Amino acid sequence: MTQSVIVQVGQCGNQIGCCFWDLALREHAAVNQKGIYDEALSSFFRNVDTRVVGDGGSISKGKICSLKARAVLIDMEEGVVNEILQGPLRDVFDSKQLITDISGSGNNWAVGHKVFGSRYQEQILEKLRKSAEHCDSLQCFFIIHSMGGGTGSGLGTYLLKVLEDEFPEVYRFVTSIYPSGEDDVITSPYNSILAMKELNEHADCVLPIDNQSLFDIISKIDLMVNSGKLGTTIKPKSLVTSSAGTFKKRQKPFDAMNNIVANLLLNLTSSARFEGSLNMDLNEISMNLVPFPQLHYLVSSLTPLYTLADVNIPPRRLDQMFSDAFSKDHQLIRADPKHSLYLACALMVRGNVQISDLRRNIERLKPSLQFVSWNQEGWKTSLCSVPPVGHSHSLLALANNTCVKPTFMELRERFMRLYKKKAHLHHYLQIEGMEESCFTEAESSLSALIQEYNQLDATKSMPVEDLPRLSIAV
Amino acid sequence: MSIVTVQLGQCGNQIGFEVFDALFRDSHCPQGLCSKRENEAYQASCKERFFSEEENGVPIARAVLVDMEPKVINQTLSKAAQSGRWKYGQHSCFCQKQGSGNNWAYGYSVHGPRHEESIMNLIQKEVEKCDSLSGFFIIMSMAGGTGSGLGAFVTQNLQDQYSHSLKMNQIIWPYGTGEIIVQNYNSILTLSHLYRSSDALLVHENDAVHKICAKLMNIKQISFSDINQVLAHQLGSVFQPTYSAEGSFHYRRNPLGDLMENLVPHPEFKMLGVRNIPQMSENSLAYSTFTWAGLLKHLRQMLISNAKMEEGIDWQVRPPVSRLPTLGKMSLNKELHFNTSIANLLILRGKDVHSADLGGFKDPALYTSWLEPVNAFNVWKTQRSFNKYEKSAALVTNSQFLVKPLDKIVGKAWNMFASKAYVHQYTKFGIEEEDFLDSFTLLEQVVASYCNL
Amino acid sequence: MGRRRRRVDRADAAGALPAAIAALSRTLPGGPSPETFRRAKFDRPEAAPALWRLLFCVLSPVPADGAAASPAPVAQARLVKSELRSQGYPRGSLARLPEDGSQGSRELLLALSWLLARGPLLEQLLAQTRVRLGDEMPVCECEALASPGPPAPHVEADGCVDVRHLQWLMGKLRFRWRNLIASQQEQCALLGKIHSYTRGCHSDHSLGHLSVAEAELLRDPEGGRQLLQRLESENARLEAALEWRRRELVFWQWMDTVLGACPPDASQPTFLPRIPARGASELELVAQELQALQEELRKAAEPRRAAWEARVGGWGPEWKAAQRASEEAVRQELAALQRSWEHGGGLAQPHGPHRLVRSEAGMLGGPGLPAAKVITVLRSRKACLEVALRQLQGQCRQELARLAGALPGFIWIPPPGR
Amino acid sequence: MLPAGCSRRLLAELRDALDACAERQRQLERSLRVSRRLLRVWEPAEPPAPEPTPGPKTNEEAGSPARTPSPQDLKELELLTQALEKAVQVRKGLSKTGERDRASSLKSGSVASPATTASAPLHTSGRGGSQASETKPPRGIRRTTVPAKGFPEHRLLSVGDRTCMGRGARAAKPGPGLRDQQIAPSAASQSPEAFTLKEKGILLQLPMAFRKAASQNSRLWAQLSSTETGDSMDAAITAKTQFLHKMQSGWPGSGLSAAEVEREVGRLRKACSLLRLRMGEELTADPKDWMQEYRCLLTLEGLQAIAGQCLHRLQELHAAVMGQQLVPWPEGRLPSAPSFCGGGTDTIWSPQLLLYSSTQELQTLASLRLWVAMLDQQIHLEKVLMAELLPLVSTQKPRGPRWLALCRAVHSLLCEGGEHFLTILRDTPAN
Repeated sequence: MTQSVIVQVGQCGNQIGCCFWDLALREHAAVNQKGIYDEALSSFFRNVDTRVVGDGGSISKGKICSLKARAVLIDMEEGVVNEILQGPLRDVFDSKQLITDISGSGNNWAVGHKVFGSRYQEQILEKLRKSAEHCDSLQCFFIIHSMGGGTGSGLGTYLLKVLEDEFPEVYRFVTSIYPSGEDDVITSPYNSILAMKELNEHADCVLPIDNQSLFDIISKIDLMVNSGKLGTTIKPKSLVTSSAGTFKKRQKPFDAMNNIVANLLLNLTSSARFEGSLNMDLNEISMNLVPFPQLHYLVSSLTPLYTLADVNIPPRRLDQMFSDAFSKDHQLIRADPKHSLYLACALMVRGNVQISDLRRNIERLKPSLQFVSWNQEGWKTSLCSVPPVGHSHSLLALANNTCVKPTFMELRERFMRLYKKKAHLHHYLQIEGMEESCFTEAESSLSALIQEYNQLDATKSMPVEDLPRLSIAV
Repeated sequence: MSIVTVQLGQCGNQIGFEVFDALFRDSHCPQGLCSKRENEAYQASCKERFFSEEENGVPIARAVLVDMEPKVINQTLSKAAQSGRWKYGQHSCFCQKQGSGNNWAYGYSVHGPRHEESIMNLIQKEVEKCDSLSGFFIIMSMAGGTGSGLGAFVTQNLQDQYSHSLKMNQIIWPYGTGEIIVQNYNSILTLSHLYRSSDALLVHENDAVHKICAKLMNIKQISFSDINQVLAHQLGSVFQPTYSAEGSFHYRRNPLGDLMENLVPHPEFKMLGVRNIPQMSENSLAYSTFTWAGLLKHLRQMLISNAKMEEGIDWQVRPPVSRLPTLGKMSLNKELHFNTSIANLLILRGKDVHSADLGGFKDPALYTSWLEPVNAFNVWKTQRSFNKYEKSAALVTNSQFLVKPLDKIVGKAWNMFASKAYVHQYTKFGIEEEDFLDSFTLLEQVVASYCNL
Repeated sequence: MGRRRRRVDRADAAGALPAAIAALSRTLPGGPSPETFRRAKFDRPEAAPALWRLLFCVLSPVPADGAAASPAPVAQARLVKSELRSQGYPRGSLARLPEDGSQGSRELLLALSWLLARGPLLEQLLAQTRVRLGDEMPVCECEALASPGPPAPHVEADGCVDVRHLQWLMGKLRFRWRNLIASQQEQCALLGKIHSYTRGCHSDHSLGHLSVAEAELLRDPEGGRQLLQRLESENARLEAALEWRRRELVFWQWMDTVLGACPPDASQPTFLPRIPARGASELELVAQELQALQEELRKAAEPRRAAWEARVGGWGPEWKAAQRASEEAVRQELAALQRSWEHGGGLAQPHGPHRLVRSEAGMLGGPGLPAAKVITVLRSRKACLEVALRQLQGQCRQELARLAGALPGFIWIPPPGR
Repeated sequence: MLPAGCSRRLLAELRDALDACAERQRQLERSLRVSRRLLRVWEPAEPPAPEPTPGPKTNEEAGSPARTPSPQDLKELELLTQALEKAVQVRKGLSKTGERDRASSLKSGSVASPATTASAPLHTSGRGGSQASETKPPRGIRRTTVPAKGFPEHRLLSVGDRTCMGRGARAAKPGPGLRDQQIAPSAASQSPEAFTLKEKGILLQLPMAFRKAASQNSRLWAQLSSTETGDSMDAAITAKTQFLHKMQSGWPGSGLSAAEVEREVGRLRKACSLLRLRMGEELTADPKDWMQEYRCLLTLEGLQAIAGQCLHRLQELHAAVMGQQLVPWPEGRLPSAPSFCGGGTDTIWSPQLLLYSSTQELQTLASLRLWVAMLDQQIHLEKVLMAELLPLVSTQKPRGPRWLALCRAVHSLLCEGGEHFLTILRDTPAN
């Protein structure tokens, strides 16, 4: 089995990462009852004999001794990382996996990218190499960062290039948190658009997520829980927003939101980690969902957001899970895939669901969805037999859909509004290596991407026609 | 004679297990409805073909398991071991850590050459265990990356190294509504490569088997294991022993060779399908009786109306009155109502099998103009009943049954190819646009040739 | 010794002819009564059916096992006539005999004697029906191709066939060969086992192990008894054949008198006027090949000759000697090449049936042909044939490519070569 | 559709080839069946037609009492009964003839019926019979009683004597330590245990009568093959020549028979392929100096001359065929015998030994033989197909779909060995 390394950058990245490790441990603890270090565990954790000095203590088989996360934690402030190291997850990490600074990036992409990028390149590379050495078959780097700030956005995208050069065979999946419209960081449009160019060029897959959508989902769940209608039947800790709870007394405001993202990553990798009748490895994601190298932005949705206590679900409720996955309300980015054009769609199912359930729902939903003319049956499916903790089943839908375009256009608008006034520009241009062309190039890169989506959208209303084929003489 | 099975990829390994289990269970079923002696001979014949004996008496499947990731193989091995009836050889699997990612090119151009030696060594070891090797049975899907890409690579290698041994590829045709997005690309690459290196392509369509599970077997929530069991039943009904000739009580020595000689001598027509009758859940079976006349009447109509199962047969379809050979590609938009055969092999198992009247299958109107029924139709029989069915019939057909699905796959792949979507994923591993074009050309020809019967 | 025998012969002179004829009839298949020969001398019709039958047995391409039912007299007579004719039998009278098999015993006796006189007929017949005790493998293809009997008569499909039908049959043929190879491999594996399991069991030290037939006679005593009977009757025939050799002189002297009693055979045979297309086209096929070959050689040689002449114009006499040496060497080389097909000489290729004996590596060296040697010969032969086949295919490819080139509007896409 | 003449010829050729293959397969199947049976368990007493596969299936199975025997079952049963009866008769007959000899030395070792010997203990004195036959003069072999008497007295040396078997060579002679068991087929209970060849094959021994007959057989064959000549034989050869001469008189023919034409054409065909091969070698060779260049030239010219001679010879044959209306390759005989191995013209009638060292070597040898035969046939078919099909392709006028279809099929048959096929695309995409 293969391994993945999580690279969490910046405040947001580290907070989400922290949630992820918490959930991952919980999930494996639920599945792995015997305490044996198995293949599934090995994909995100090393088993280390702590008595051995240095890091020669990796154990490949047998009892679990001490699990270490396959992770690299990077932040240019100390706060969040320190908090993690003092928290309940402290044993999962060791100091060799951390890179911190004290100055922070000041919400400036250029500081993160150019200044810290070159300053920490060697150090980062060394940590990455180390983490890679611990894997016998490294398949994927998951980068978690935000787009609006300075460190996650700037240094996070800098990292992408470093990874591409150093590990060209290893996939780079990026989970990017996009700023909402009323973001409190004034320069976030600049940072995002500069980061977008890097994502365009150096990522294999990007899972864009925006804070607003996460917030809306949480509000909705809260509403449902508090309305009392469902309250009595909801299983404790079955919420997609629940954290482990065992470690913490009170949740912080962002914790619920971060948990959703952490769940996304768990579900994304579950079919690669656990058994199932239709496996889906990580390398199948980009193979199936990325028809053209640039169009690698995947809109994701997780259902159900909660599960009723009654585990023996009748088919209708199972079908509801599939319907929800395509609704606007369940997307992790503000987008409406149903009214946009699908290039490709993956349904990753976990738990007690069979192929016939999957086929039935595809047939049922297909008429209401629009697919690009050359990919009318653009479905990728997987069945993993291990459900998420506390659930009987779950679905992660990944869509390569033109519905991401509005987010990008809005971003560009906000950028243009600032850029026309040249507001705050000097903060960037004073950094060595930054020039105005960086902005124009980033803008045209984004425009080109939007243009590609436009062209695809233009085909939406056209009738689907077969193209003339090779003509056989006889 | 023995057959060495090569199970490739998740699909191939899952099906392979069910096939061996079905074969073993049928041959050890005490309810063969025949004499003890005959049962023993049947068992021995089945065993020689598909199992070799280990010292402690547990039969070992003549199989090589290949996958590029370990999960499925581990699962398959332990399932077989748990059955306690038979098992896989201790050193007969090959797996790696990282799969082919649904990329045919990765399976064919990266995994293939990289692991060629190890895989071929495993196969050779299995071959050496056979006193006499009839050929290879290669189970794979054509949609994914390992089964399809590596499968095509391995088949080609078998063709090079064992040129005189027979190669039959059991291919799983993906769901029409898509299970893998690049399935049409992977499929055309697989099919075109196998057309060059394999002797026969035995095709099972997921959609058809799925429907059988739903309609005939009455399964509500259909799992892959259900689907694979139906498939294994169909394969078993073809490859379990039958008498070598009319009136003989020797079992056929080389079913693979005889089947191929009867069905796939023409290089342009290598696609085979299996139809079974009756097929039903064990519960219903207890309340049903059958006559040969009834079974064969239905089976014949299934053949000519291209129905995949007994339910929903179109009884309006009749053989054409006069069959003028046509030239020039027949329009596919025009419904191909009547399914013209090139050749058919009928396999009858069970009570009073000699009394079955086969006249309906010997009608020249069923066949292409250039083959007489005497050349185009064959029947195998045995009195020993199969898998608890007192009487059962299987039909292996080389006919137009697959033209439409094939044409669809080629068409969809062509549409995608015209927009250049996903092509970069293939060129990355050395499969160029030229290779795609070669594949399209070959398969368009196959479609045209089948249309022009 | 010779003198002593001659005296014995003379002493036996009176009984010598009957003894010779008796030996002959004991050797021949079916053991015709000696009386038949005597009657045939006087052209008595009652001897005719037996002789037709005998000649049929002798001439039939299928070894007469006796198992196969002999065909009707008319069919027998036809085959005898046509076979004799094709072998060049010189007397026309035979052709005029009625085909119901009722007459012509003297003519038939002459024919039989003609066959006997021409070559080792008896030996051939004995060899054909030989009891095979060992596991045999012919090391050349002479025998194998003669073995399948006359093809079963086919209901020839009237008129025309689709070329796809030919492709179908061609494919079928390929599968049959492959099945044959697979079966043959199995046979070898089983033989190998039987031989090694019975090592040391054979009384004949040069063999060492049992053959299938020998093991089978132990396993199935009933069959073994029959085998022994056949072996002994063969021994009797062999002894008769040896006796015939000693006594045949007197038979030939007698045949002189039979021939003398015949009316002269004046007319030329006038039967079987039809020439099947096959015979002539067979010749044409070879002729075409040879012509094509000659043409290719001419095309290759002529420009070389011209270039050569231009170059060596002024070379001196010392060159002449070398030139002569070369010419002589080439002449000898080509003569050897020519010999290889003319009289079967040159290539000392193993030939005929061989009994398989398993012998440990390194123990080889006894009397017998090592398999490795045969393998070498066969390998090179296979290579030759493959080259020849590829050449023919290449020739066809060129021809078709030429046709394709002359046809606009179409693109020919050959199957991708790997 | 191909023209009728062409169809007929090609069909006939292909069917001949198919039949020849099928016949070989049948022969092979037969001998395989015997070999396989040998390697299975040797039952002490097997029915006369011991088959691996089901025999009659009527009364054996209590599990299906409702089944009535089918006509096929009955037929099979009847055949079996007949075979049994026949076997019993043969045994009785044999034992009768054998009794006379046996009676003198053997009282209770009767083989007459199963009942009498079923419980009879093993008789070591049974050796008496075989010993007697052993000491008889060789002349005795021709006595008709021999087959019954001494046969098959040595089937399996008893296990207890295995130590004496140390060297296989010695086992040939039954020494004093060996007990020769009487195992008549009807007295199988004397050797009750079943065994396989693998376990006890090494203890098998051929019966004396058989050994004698076999050695006599090989001696006789050797004599027949020996070319020793005596005066009388010389005289016989002269007499035969004279006889042939007299027969020939009055026959005006050229002396070429159809069979000779066949042989001659076969020779020329072989010549042609050898010449072509030599030419290929010469054309691909890379002459290093002028001397080699010159030799190459001479060789090519020489080959050309030989080809000319062959062609001339062929024309003579053709004339002979036409002039005399000879019918080489009459219907019903394989015309495709191109093989003519070129091996020994001197005839050795008895089989020689072929020594192999491993199963693999034997397999290589066998498959090579088949390859060669197959290639021979392929080449022959290729030529026939070329002769029939190429003219069709190059002369047929209307170059429509039919012609294109023919081209495709012909290309596959002639250029790809029938295994692959080409595609013809229209240059302009259809609407």
